Amino acid sequence: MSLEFLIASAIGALVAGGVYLSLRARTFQVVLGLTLLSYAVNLFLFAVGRLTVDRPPLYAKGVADYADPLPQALVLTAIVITFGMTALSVVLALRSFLESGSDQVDGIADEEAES
Amino acid sequence: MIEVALHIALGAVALALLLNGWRLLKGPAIGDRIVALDTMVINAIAVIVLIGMIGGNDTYFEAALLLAMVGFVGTIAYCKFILRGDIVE
Amino acid sequence: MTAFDHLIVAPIVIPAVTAAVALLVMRRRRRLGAALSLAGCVAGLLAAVALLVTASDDAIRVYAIGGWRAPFGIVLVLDRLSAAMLVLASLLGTIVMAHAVITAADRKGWHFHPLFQFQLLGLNGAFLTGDLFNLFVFFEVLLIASYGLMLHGQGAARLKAGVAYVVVNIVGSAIFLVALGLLYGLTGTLNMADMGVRIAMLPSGDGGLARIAGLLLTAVFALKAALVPLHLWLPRTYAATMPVVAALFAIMTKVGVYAMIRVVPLVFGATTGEAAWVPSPWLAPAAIVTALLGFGGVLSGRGLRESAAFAVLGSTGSLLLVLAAWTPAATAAALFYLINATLAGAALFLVADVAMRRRGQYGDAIVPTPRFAGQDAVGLLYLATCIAAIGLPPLSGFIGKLLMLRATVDAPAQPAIWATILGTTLIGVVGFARSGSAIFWKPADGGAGLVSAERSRADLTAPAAALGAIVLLTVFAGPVSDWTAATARQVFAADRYVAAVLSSEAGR
Amino acid sequence: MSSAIDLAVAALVLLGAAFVLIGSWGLVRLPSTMERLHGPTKATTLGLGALLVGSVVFFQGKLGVWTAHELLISVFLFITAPISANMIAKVHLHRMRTGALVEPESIAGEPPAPAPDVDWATFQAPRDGSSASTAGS
Amino acid sequence: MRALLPHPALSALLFLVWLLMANSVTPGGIVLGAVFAIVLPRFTRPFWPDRPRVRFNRALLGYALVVLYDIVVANFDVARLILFRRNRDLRARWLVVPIALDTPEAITVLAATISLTPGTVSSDVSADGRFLLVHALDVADPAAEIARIKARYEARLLRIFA
Amino acid sequence: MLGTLFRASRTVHLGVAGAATAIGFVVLLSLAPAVLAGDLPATRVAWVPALGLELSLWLDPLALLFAGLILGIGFLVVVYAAGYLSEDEPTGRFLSFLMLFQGAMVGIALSNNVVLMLVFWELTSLSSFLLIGFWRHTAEARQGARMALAVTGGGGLALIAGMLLLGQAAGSFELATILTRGAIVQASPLYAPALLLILLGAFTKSAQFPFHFWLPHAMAAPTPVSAYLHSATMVKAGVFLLARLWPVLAGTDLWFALVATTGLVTMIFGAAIALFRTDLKAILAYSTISQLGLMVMLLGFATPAAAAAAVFHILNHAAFKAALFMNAGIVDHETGTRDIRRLGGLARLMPLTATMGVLAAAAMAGLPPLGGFISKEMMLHETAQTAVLGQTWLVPLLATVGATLSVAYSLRYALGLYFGPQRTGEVAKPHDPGAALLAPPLLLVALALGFGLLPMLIAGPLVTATTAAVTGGAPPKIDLALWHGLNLALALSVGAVLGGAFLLARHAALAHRVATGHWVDAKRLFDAAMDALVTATRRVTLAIHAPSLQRYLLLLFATVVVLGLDGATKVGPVLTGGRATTPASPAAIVVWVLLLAATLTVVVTQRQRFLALVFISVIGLAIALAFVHLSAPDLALTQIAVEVVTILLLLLALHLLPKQPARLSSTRRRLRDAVLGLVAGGGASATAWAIMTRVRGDTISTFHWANSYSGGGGTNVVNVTLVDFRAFDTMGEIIVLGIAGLAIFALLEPAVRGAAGQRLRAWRDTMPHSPERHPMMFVMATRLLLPLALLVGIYIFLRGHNQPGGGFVAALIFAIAILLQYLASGYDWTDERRRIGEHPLIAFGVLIAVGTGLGSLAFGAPFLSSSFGYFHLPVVGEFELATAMIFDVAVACVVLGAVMMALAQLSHVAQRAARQPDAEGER
Ligand code: NA
Ligand code: NA
Repeated sequence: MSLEFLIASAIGALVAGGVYLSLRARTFQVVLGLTLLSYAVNLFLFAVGRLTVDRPPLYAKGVADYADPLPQALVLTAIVITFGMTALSVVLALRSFLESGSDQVDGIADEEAES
Repeated sequence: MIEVALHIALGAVALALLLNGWRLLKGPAIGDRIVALDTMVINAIAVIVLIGMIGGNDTYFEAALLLAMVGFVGTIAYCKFILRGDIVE
Repeated sequence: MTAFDHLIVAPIVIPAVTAAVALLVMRRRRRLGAALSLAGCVAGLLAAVALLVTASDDAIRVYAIGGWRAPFGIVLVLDRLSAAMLVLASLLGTIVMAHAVITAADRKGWHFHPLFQFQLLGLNGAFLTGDLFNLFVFFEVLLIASYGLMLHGQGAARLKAGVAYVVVNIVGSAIFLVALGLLYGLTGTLNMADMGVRIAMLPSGDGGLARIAGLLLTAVFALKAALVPLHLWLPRTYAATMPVVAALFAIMTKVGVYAMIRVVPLVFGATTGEAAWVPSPWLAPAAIVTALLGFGGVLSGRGLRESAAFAVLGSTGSLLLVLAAWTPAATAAALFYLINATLAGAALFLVADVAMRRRGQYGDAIVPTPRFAGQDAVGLLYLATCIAAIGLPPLSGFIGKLLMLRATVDAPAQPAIWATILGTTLIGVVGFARSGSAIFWKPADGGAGLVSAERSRADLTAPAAALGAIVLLTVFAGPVSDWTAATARQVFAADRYVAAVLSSEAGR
Repeated sequence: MSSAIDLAVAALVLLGAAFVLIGSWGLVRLPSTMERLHGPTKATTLGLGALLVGSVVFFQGKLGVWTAHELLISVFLFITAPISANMIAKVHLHRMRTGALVEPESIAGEPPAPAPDVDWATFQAPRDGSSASTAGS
Repeated sequence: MRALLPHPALSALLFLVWLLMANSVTPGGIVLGAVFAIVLPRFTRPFWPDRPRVRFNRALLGYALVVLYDIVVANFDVARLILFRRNRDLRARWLVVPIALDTPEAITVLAATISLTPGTVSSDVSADGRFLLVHALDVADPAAEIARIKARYEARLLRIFA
Repeated sequence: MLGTLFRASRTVHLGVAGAATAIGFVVLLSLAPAVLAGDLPATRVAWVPALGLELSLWLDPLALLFAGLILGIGFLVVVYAAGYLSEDEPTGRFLSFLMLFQGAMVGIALSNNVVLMLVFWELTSLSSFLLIGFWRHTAEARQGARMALAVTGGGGLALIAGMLLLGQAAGSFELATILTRGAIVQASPLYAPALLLILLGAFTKSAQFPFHFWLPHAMAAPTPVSAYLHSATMVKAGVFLLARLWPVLAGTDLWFALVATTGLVTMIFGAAIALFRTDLKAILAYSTISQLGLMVMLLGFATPAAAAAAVFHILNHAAFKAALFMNAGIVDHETGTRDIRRLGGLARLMPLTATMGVLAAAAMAGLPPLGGFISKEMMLHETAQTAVLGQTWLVPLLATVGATLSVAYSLRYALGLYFGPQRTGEVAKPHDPGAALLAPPLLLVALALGFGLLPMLIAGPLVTATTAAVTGGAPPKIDLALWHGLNLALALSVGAVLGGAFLLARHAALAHRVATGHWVDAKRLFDAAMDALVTATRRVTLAIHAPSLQRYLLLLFATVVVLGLDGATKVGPVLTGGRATTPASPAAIVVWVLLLAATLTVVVTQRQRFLALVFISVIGLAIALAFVHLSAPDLALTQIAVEVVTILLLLLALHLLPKQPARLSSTRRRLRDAVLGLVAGGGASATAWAIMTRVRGDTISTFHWANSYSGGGGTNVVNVTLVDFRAFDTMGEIIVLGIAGLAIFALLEPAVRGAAGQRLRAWRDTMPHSPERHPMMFVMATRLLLPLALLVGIYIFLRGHNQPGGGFVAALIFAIAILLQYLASGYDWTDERRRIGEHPLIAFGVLIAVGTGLGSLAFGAPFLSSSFGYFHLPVVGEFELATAMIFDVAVACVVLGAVMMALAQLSHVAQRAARQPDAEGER
C-alpha cells in the first residue's frame, strides 16, 4: 500500500461519513458531519501538494527536495477558518435549540409548529 | 543498527496504537475508552519522536511537546463531562 | 508608487478600521460608534467612486499586496467590473446602514456595526482580489459576517433559518476548497490570470480534473447566487432575518454571479480546451427554473419579506439565464440588470421594513390591515419598488430586461430565454399586484386605524434613497449601459487581464 | 565511540518501545478499568522516557545537534499524566457509585470509606478549608 | 528580592524550561529567559495567590532521585505483572493512605508521585483532605505498602514543603 | 407632476391638471395645420444607445389624431371630474394618476421609437391599474385593477418581444425607419412571431376576444376614468398600434386572417353581450369591445378605404362613447344606480341629459345624421368588398349581424333610460346636474353630430391625412357623407336598424333565455385560473422550499456528485498519473486503520454523542500524525491545538443539548444517504488519488521557497507565506475568526433572557453528578501549567518565522492555558483574574494587522510589505526583527480574543441564565 492510497481512501471515508452525518436530522450530528468533512477537505487540500516524507519546508540552501509549502499554508488558513465556522455553527445549533426546544433540522418540527 | 532498532520500535509503538484502538472501540466502560484515548496520545508522542529520529530531523519535537502539554486537556474534559456534565463551572 | 495608487486598498482598510474602532467605541458610546460606522460607509463609497472614475480609462490596474508580484503574491485588480461592484456594494451599504441607524435596528442586538463593516470588507475584498484562494478567504469573511448579521435580533425562526443558512454555506466553502485544491494541484498556481493560462496548457489527460474543478467552482458560486437546485436556503434566510439585513443581502447573491463573471471567462475561457465554458450546459436550465420558482414565489408569498426574497431569487435566475450565453453583449446586459436587481431587491426589503414598523402586529403578512400611518406614502414607495424589481417601465428594471432580451436575440435558446424573462415578469406583476393591493388597498374589517409606534417619516429616507438610486440608474441608463458594455468587453478580453496581471511591474 | 552510541540509542529506543507496547498490552488484557489504568503509566514514564533519552543521545551523538526538547516533553508528561489518571479514576469511582457500570467492577471492589462520616471527594464535596478544597484560593 | 521574584522556584523552573526549549545557551537566550522567568510569575500571580514556598534542599534532590529510581524499578515490576500474571491472580487493592501533608500543592505532588510509579494510581482524596485513595495493581500487604509510601515520599515532601 | 401637490387644495389640483392638459391640446392644435400640410415635427434625445432606445418623438397625422383625442377628451374628463368627484375624494391622487396615464398615452401616440413606445405602453397599463383601483376599498375595484394589469400588462410583455423582433427584422428601432421596411420585414422569418406577439399586445389592450373580459371589470373605476380609458384612449391604443404598424405588418394573409377575424368575432360577441347587460357601464363597456372589434376588423382588411373607415370610426367612437360614459355617470350620480332595470322615463326629469344620451346612443347605433352612421356605412361597404374562403356574402352578413346588435343595445340604452315608465333608482326626483358634468358630454355630442352633418369640413382633412399616415401611401380620396346613394351598404344599414328594432322588441324574452342559460363567464374563468395558479404555485413553492436542512444538503451533495461525474466523464478520464507512489510504513497503515475505524465509529455511534466526540478526537490525532509524517510540522501543531479547543467547544455545547436523542430518519432515508455518502466519498478518493499521482508541474511555491529567507527573512517557508507572501489571506482569516467570536458573543449574550433563558433555567441534566466541582490535583496542576504553557506559547511564537510555530498556534496555546483554569477552577474564579477583555483583543488585533499593512505605505511600499533586519545588542548578540512579527502579534491577539470569547461565553451561559434577575419571577 502506498501513502497516496492511504490518504486518498482516508479522504473518501471522511467524506462519506461527513456526507452521511450532515444529512441527519439533528444539529449535533450535522456538526459532527461538518467536522468530518472539514478533516477531509484539509487532507485533500494538503494532498494536492503531493506527498513528501521527511522534507519539511524549512528553507536551507541547496535543498531542492521539500514538501510544497503553499498547500500547507492554505491548509493552515483553512483550519483556522474552519474552526471559526465550527465554533459558530455549534453555538448557533445550541442557541437555536435553547430558543425553540428542538434540535431538529428536518423541518418537521417547524411544520408541526406552523400547523 | 539504529535504523533497524528505530523501525522495530516504530512497529512496536504502532502495534501499541492498534491495541489502544481496540480498547477504545471495545470499551466497555467509558473510563476504558478515555484511558485508551489518553494512552493513544502518549503513544502518538512516541511515534512523533521516532519519526523525528528516523528522519534525523528535530523539527517535529514541538508537535510532540504540544501534544504532551495539551493532549491531556481532552482527557480531562471528557472526564469532567462525565463527572459534572458542565466542564466549566 | 503615488499615494493614489494605494487607494485600491481603501475599500478593505476603511471597513476594517471602522469595524475595529466601532467595536472599541460601541461598548461605551453607542451613538458615536454608529456615527463612525456610517461615516465609514460614506468614506468607503467615496473611495469606491474614486476607483470607478479611475477605472473608466479602461486600464487594468494591478496592486501587488506586500510587494509580491503576481502570480507569486496576492494582487488586487482594479478593472471596470471590480470598480462597478465596489460602488454598488458601497452604495447599498451606505443606504442600508443609514436605515439601520435611523430605525435603530442596529440596537436590536450586539455588534451590528462591526459585523456590518466586516461584511462590506468581505464584499470589497472579493471584488478586488485577483487570487482564487484569496477570493475564498474573502468569501468566508463576507459569509461569516453575514451569519452574524443574519442572526441579528435573533428569535426562534431566525435562529432556525440561521442554522440551515450557516451549515449549507459551510459545506459550500468546503467544496470551494476542494475545487481550489484541485486547481492548485493541476496548475501549481492560485492567481486567476495565471491559472487560466496554465489550464490552457494542461496535458489532455488532465482535462477531466480541470472540468471537475470548474464545475465544483460553479456549484459553489451557484450556491451563493442561489441557483436552483442550490437555492433552497435563500427564501427562509432572507425572510427570517431583519429586513434591513436582508436589504444588504440583496448583494450577496450577486457576489456569486460576480464570481462567475470573473472566473469563467478568465479561468475557463475559450482557450482552455476541454475545460472551456464548462459550466455552460448546466447554467441556463437551472436559471430558467430559478426564475420561475423565484417569481412563482413572489406570486405565492405570504409575507412581504418572503416575496421580496423570492424576487431576489427570480432576478438572479433571470440574469444568470442571460449570462449563460457567455457573450459580451449578454454579459453587459446582465450586469446592467444586476445593478438594478440589487438596488431593487434591497429597496423591497427596506420598504417591507417600513411597512412592518407601521403595521404593528400585522407585521409583513400579506393581509389587509386597518389604516396605518403613512399608508399612502409607503404604498407609493412599494409600488415604485415593485416596478423596479419586476422590470416594468419606466424604471431601470425595464431597461435591464430589454437589454437582456436584445442581447439574447441571436442566442440559440432565445425562445426559452425570452419566454422565461417575459413570462416570469408577468407572474411577478400579478404577484406584486396581489400583495400590494392586499396590504395597501384592502381595508381590514374593524375600521379604527392602527396606532403604530412610527410617527416620524424619517424611516422613509433610506427606501427613498434606494429608489432615488434606481431613478438615477434609469435616467443615466445610457452611460451606465455603455459602461457595462465596456465592462463586458474587458471581461471577455481575458488576454488583456492576463497581460496586465502577469506582466505587472509592481512587486518584487 | 560511534558503536557505543549506536548501541545505547538502539537499546534505549527498543526499551522505550517495549514499555510502550507492554503498557498498551496491559490496557488490553487487564480485567477492568482501574487495573487497565496502570498500563499507560509505563508508556508515560519509562517508555517515553527511554525513547526521549535515546533521542537526545541520538541527535547529539549521530548528528551533533544538541536537543533537549525531549526532556521538556517528559516534564510536561510528568505534570499531566497523573492528573489524567486521577480524573479517569474519579470517573470510574463515580460510575461505580451511581451504578452506571455494566462492566465488571475492579477486582479491588468498592473503595473503603476513608473515615467515619467522611467520604472521597468524588462522592462528597470537599470541605471548605480542608486541603482537598481549592475554593477561596 | 521578594517583590522581584515572588516565586523563585517557579522562576527557576521557567528559566530552565526556556533554556531547554531554546536548545542552546546563548547570551540572547539567557536574557530572554531571565525576562520571562521574572515577568510570567508576576503576570500569572493572581491565578496562584498563595503559592507555598518550596525549599531547595537536599530533600528535594533526594526525592527526585528516589522517585526516578522507583519509577524504573516499578516499571519492570509492572511489566512482569502485565506479561506474566494471570488476571485472576492479580491482588488489586484500594489503599487508604492517611496523609500528614496539609497543603493541596504538597498533596498533589505526593499523589502525582504515586501515580507516576507504575503499579499504583492516586484515585481520589477524601473530602477532608486527610486521606489519599490509591489503587494498587498488585499488593500482598496493603499496610506495608501504605507505610512504604509514607516513609519514602511523604516524609521527604514534608521537608520540602515547610 | 401632481404628486408633490398631494396636500394642496382640490381646486389647485384640478386647475393644474386642467391647465396642463389644455396647454398640451392647444400646442397640438397649433401644430396641426403644419402637420396636416405634410410637416413632420420631431425631436430626439439619446437615452440608452445600447438598446436603441431614445426619447424620439414625432407628430405625424396619426399621432396628431390620437394625441388630440387624448388631450381633448382628457381636458373634458378633468372638467367632468371636477363635477363628479365629491369633496372628500383624494383628487390629488386621482389627478396625478390621470395625468400619468395621459402622459403615457400621449407618449404612445408620439413615439417615434418602438422601444420608447413600449415604455409608454406598459406605463399606461400601470397607470390604468392605479386608476381602476382608485376606489380601493371595494373588492371590484381591486380585482378589476389587477385583472386589467394582468391582461394588458401581460399583453404588453408579448408586445415587447414582438417589437424587439420587429426591430431586429427591420434593423432599426426608429419607427419612421421601420415603417419604410415593410417588404424586408414581411420577408423575414421573424415576421410571423413578431406579428403574433405584437397582435397579442394590441388585442389585449383593445379588449379583443378572447382578451376582452378585463374591460367590463375595469368599470369599477370612477366614471371619468371609464370615459377616458375605456372609450377614448387606452383601449384604442391597440387599434392605434395596428394602424401605426400597418405599413410594415399589414397586407399579408396572416394579418388578414388574424386581425380581421378577431375584429369581426369581437364585434359580434361584444355587441351580443352588451345587449343583455343591465349595468349601464357594463352595456357601454361591451359596446366598446364590439366597436373596437369593428375598428380592428377594418384595419385587418388592409385596404386604404378600410383604413379610412377605421380612422373615421375612431373619431366617432371617441366622441359618442366618451359622451355616453359621462351620460351614464350623470345618471348614476343623480339617481344612485346604474341598473337599467331600475331606471326609466328620465327624459322628463333630466331633459338635457336625456337629449345628450339619446343623441350619443343614436351615433353608436349608427343612425343618421350622426357621424356613427357614416362610419358604419363605410364599414359595411368595406365588408361587402371582402371575400373570405371565396364567399363574398359571409363577411357582410356577419358584419350586419354585429351592426344589428349594436343598434339594439344602443336603442335599449336610450329608450330604457329615458322613455317608458318612470323609474328613478335611489332618488325620488333626479335632475340635470351642474355645468361641469353637462358641458363635456354636450361638447362631445355636438362633435358627434358635427361628424355626421359636416364630416368633410370637420374631419375630412384629418381623416385623409391620417389614413395616408396609416397606410404609408398617398392620401386616399375619401368622401365622407351621409348619402352615397342607394347601395348595398345602405341596404345593410337599414336592415341592421330594422333588425335591431326587432331584437329590442323581443328583448324581454331573449333576456330571460340568456339569464337562464349557462354561459361561460370569462371573468370567472380568469379568476379560477388565477386562483388555481396561485394555489398551485403556493403548493409547489411550499413543497419545494420546505424548511429542511436535510433537503438543502441533499441537493447540494447530489449536485456536486452529478457535476463531478459530468466533469470526469465528458473527456477521457485518466485516473492515475505518472508520479511514483510512496510506500507506506506499517505505522502509517496502523494510523490509517485507526482513522478509518474511528470515522466508521463516529458514524455508527452518532446518537451516543459523547462517544462520537471521543472518536472525533482519534481522527484528529490520526491527522496530526499524518501531518507529522508528511513533512508538515506547522500543520501538526495547529491540528493538535485546534483539536483540543474544538473538543472543549463541542463538550460545552453537548452539555446543554440532548445527549442520546431518538432516531428520526427512516431506514430508507439512511440507506439513501449512505449511498450518496459512498458515492461522494468514492469521488473524493478518486480525485485525490488522481491528483496525488500526477507529476507535479512548475508551481509558484518554488518562488516562495527561493525567496523565503532572502525576501521574507524567515526559513519556515510556511510561516513566511502566511505572514508575508500571503499575509493578505491571513488578515482575512483572522478577521473571520474575530467575526466568529463577535457573532458568538452576539448569539449568547441575549440567550439568558426570553425563551432560551427559561429553558436554560428549567434545564436539568439527566446524568447523575459528582458533587466535587474542582478536583484538587487538577486545580493544582493547572496553576503550575499556566506560566509554563505561556512560556511555551511565547517560544512557539518567537520561533515561528524560522521554525514551525507562529502566532496562531501560540495564541491557541495561550487560550488553552487559560481555558484550563476555567476547567479546573471554574468560570467566575478565572474570569475575575483575567487581565484583558476579548473585545479589545479582537479590535486591537485587527487594528495592528491593518496598521502593519498601512505602515508600509509610509515607506512607499505596497500594503502589507514586510521588512526585516538583523540587529545587534550588547550581551544579547545579534537578533532579527521583522514587521511580519508585528503582524503575527495581530494574529495572536485576534485568535486569542476570538477563541476565548467563544469558549468563555459558551461556558457560562447557563450560570448567567440562573443569575438572571427575572429568574425568580418565572417560577
Ligand atoms: Na503509580
Ligand atoms: Na459551564
